[in-house]
Amino acid sequence: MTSGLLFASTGALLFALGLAGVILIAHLLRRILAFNVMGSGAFLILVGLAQDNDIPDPVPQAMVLTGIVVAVAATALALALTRRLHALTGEVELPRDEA
Amino acid sequence: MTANEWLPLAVLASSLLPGLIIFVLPEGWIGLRTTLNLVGAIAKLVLVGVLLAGVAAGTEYGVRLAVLPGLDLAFKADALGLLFITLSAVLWLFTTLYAIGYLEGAPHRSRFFGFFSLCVTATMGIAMAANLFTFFVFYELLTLSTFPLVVHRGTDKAMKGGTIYLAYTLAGGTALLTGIVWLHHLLGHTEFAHTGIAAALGPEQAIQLKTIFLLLIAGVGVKAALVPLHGWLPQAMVAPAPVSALLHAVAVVKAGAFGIVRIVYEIYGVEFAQALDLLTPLAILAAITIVWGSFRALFQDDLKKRLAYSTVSQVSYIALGVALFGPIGTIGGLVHLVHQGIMKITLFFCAGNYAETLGIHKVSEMDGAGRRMPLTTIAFTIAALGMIGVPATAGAVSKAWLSAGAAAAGMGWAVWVLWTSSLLNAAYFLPILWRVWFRPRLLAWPDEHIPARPWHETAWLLLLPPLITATFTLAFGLFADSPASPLAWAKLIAEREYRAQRSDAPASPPHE
Amino acid sequence: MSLAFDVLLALSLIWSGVRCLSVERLDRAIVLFIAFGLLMALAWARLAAPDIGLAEAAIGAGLTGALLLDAWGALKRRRP
Amino acid sequence: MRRLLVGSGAAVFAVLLIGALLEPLPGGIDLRIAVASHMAASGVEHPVTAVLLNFRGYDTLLEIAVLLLAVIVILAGGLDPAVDRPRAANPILQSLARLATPPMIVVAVYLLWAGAFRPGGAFQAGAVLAAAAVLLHLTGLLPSWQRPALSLRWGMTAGFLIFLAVATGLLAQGALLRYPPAQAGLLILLVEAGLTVSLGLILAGLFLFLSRDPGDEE
Amino acid sequence: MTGLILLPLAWASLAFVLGPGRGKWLAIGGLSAQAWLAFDLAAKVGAGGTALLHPVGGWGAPLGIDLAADGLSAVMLLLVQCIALPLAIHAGAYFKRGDAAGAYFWPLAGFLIAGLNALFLSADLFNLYVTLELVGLAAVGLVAAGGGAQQVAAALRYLFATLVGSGLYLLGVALIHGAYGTVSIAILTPLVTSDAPRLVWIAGGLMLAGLMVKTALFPFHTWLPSAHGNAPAPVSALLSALVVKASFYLILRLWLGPLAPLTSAIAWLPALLGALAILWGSWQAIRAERLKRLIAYSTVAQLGYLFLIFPLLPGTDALEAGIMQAFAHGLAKAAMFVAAGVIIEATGRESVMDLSGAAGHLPLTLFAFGLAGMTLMGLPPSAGFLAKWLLIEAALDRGHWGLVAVVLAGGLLAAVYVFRVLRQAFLLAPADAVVKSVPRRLEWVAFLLAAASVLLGLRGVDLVRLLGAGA
Repeated sequence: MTSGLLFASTGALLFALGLAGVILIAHLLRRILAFNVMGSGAFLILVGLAQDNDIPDPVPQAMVLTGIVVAVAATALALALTRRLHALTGEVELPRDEA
Repeated sequence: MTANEWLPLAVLASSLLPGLIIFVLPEGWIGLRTTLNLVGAIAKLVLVGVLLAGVAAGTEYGVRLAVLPGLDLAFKADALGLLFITLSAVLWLFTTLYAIGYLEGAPHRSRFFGFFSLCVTATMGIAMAANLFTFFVFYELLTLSTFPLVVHRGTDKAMKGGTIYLAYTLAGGTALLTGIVWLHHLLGHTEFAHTGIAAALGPEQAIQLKTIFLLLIAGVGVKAALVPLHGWLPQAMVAPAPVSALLHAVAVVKAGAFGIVRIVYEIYGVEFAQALDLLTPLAILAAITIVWGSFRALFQDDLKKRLAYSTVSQVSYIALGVALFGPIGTIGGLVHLVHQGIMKITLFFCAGNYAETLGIHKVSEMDGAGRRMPLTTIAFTIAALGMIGVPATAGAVSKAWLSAGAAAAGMGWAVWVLWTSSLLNAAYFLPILWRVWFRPRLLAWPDEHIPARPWHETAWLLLLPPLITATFTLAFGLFADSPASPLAWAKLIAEREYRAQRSDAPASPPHE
Repeated sequence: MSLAFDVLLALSLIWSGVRCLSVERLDRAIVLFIAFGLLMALAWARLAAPDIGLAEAAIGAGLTGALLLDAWGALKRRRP
Repeated sequence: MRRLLVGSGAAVFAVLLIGALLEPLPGGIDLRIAVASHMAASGVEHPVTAVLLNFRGYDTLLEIAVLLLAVIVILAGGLDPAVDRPRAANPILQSLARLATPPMIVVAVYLLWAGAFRPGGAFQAGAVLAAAAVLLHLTGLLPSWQRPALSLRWGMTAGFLIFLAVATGLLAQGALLRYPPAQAGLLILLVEAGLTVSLGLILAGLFLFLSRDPGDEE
Repeated sequence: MTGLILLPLAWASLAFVLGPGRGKWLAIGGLSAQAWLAFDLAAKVGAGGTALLHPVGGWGAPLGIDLAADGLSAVMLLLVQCIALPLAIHAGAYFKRGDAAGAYFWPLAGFLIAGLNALFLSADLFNLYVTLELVGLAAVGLVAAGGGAQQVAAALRYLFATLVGSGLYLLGVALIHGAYGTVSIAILTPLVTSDAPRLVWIAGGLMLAGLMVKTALFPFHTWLPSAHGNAPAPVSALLSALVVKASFYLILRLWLGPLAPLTSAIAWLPALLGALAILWGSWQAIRAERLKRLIAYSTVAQLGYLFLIFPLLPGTDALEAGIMQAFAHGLAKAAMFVAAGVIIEATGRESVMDLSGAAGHLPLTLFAFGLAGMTLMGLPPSAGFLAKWLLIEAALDRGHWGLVAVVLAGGLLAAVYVFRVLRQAFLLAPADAVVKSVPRRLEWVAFLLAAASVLLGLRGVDLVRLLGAGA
């Protein structure tokens, strides 16, 4: 197994872990962590899978760089909303939706 | 675009444009609103006159607009359509006059007259539709534009009536749509044609065609108030009187009956429908409706409800006429389309007058009304006698042709149905006439509005329309043989519908 | 040898990922997440992607970590 | 129950995915050759930078838009009238931070310049600038940002606008972002310089707009 | 073609520079120009009959990113500009100066529209991911802007849904890239075959699933009612009319393009979910207490129709039915949310039960609501009716009577919730009702959008012709 495939498989596990976390975890801050783990998994697969014989491919690398920046933007946004919700209600979890 | 193309569109526009403008008019601009209404109604009459002359001379009017590839919004003004158009256009004028008087000082009149005009536009579209698709478009528009009129009063009771109306008509529309798309799927088009178009399909599609017929008739049968789809009509009597006139005479039930005519003659074709064994069940359904409606009318104390059940019964005369295989029955059915409209609108106008002037809503409150409101009551009497089929009225002409048609088609039982119905008609109308003319008034009127000038029994705008339509009722009976009568036009239609399929058009009227 | 290191790295990634989502205390979770980010940076380096490594360390672990810690502080302080 | 379901679902998914990953794949398109053969025309020497700012520069343009958008969303989220908590003013830390700032700026400039031929570039440089700002804030030297002044709004947007202007201007070359090989290097440097400043401000903004403690009652 | 992307990016960022609450005229000017560009593009695509291609950077796929405009893209772009421009005019009157909710409306809306236009033009799977994020985050921002706890909670709910959706999509793109080494749709389409490796099947499933989450297809719809039901009226309108259509469009692109060889096995799944969406969404709309939530649930139901077409693809009328529905629903739902905004603004009440008398005070708005309702119910002559007609014909073509039944039942259910509102509005007002006056412009925008949704029904043939171009 090449290290590319090894990390891609790791990415698959991390993605599944993160996805389950986003679905199951109620605490918003932790949910944001889970989302980031999930994203990292996808990035690892993107680069790892393209890296079958140790010569780097710049195209997926550039894509991942783009992806990381987008993920940070999303994370910051999520944190801002979480803090806002907490400031308004004192809650760190989403309230139940109205019927 | 030639004149022959834009004339049908102009007929639509003559009520659509005033309607749209009226919608945005401020409530207080009564003068402009009234002007728009009347100008539209008169312009429409003029246009219809031009069309009548043209169609009698054999000109073809038509226009089409592609909506989807292979699907056209198409209009034509043919003899059959014009019968309905003329009826609606004439009655619209009177109903508008009546409504102006009836709603004087009432709130939300811009909204009312806006939808009123849309309603008539939809009716014109139904009459001029050149294919089932177009028919359906305007058929549904009619549903939508009448709903606000039915619930116009905004009371809980009005809402209940409106909701029931919607439930029936939308469900009916769904059935109709299913049938139309199915037919379109099988045939590739749904154009009306004198010989019908369904015969193009082979016998292996007979089951499908029968199912489609059922769906289509169920769809239009709701508006035509065929039993058991008639439940909305008595409930809708909560609407103001001009709206009842619209529902019962000008637009809604007529649209349903007219749809039955188009479907039987111009989609299936009478011959093919007969070959598929579709006519006899339709005739039986119509017969059941005729008897059941009359029977239920007997027990209604509410005047408008009694009239509503009477409509249920009378409209099915048209369906019966259509289902009687042969031109004589056709003529009877078609002419009744007009006659029933004229008579029933008179009755509703009068009922409105009783309610507005004296506060009378129930048959049991009508004692002595004839002496208080003689002109209204004379109009009411003429129309009621017409409904019963007393000679010299329009109703008698219809019934004579229908009976002859039934005999000619070998459906002797239908003659008995007509007789039974006439007896029942008499049984629910004559007691009213007796009460209004011969019973003395013992109590005060429930809610009397003294008119401004005491020598008028009520406002002249309310009085004039029923008097005119009552006159028509007599005229159409007395001068049925005149070339300008509805009967003459019905003969023209029957001649054209049958010319393609059968050789002999009827030359002489049946003996009464 | 290098494969063994990669396997170790992969296992640490998974471990830190699991732990940071499951650990009881939120502050520990965030610290574990930062560690996870740094391990990711290492992985990027192993995948011959130093650009991503740099970005991951600076943005993924650094900035995100700072944001998370700051948010955690805010949420904790206002806890009644 | 839900935990078990989702957990086992995720596990099954992971197993399936890994299984599929380990299957041999048909050889696909190899872009490494294409990248290598077009490096000369890209205006930079580092392949990742070439992809980021030239070959797939359009992705980057939209990505900057996403980042700018994130700041706007944070501002739009409705900031409470902030009570800026005075940070513990540790004089030693403060002087350290003061000392560290100039070298960090130098590092940022280096990274920006280096990006043309080795790992580095606008993102990393911007991140270092942002880190400097965060450091200054944490030591109490830089207050958190309240409401962005016009200059700050310009600063955060300038990089994106320069990029957008360059991309639009290059339409004259026949396509969006079509750098003429001769000027590509210079234009990319211009774009990257603008981006470094704006990214620094945006990334710092993500922290400094948020890092306030609205309604802290104490 | 590029102008449709560059213009909104430019006015959005400039509006941000101008500062809170500013940028209205910039936006309206930009959107007017965009509308012209969209019509121009539609004319070009329609006239040429082929797709237009723009290789960004001049490289061309697979090294560079391609923009492509065929009939489908052109139709979607028309939809966006035709709805965004009136909504901008509406928003200009809706948000008062100093209104926290409107402070950053213009830049957020600008980025949203830029993202949508970019999405409809992109022919590159990864670039599409970036546009999806741009659209998703801008939409979340619009929901959250200046809002109270309920709005923020709705935004967060929406944020996580959209992030999960794009995460799944991104993983799919990563796998596709791993398998084929490219993310260009045009190049992938001939490469993917029905004997593709398992990885590609998983990738396809992930992308479709992610996009379904973003389109709020039942049972992934749970985020939608709160997001669309709590945002300010112009935002709800943008979201319901356009944003959910973007991910649907992408599903369609993938389904008809690279994933076509893989989808025949699962074609019934989206249709089944769509049918459930219609039933469940309508039922919830019938029960909803608040007017805006009713409309939001109606969106859930109406989106269901879009997914009924998948078992009918590729075939006559199916794609046309879907796009007609998307277009009709877009216009009608925008009109409906705007109308609801007017009603709520005027009466100060949000509940359906409190609408009594609204028809008397706001006749034009109620008329607009009714017209929009016509489209949702699929009554003629609206564009919604044409969509229904096409869908039923396509279903009959394949003999799928079940789909016909669902479509017809959906229309009747829609009638129940639409008339639930109209009925209430026609009731006489309680004596103590206070009605504020609202700018007429707000009412007219609702009316124009609703009228467009109906009148489009008379020109459906043009839409269908354009759709056929370059397909």
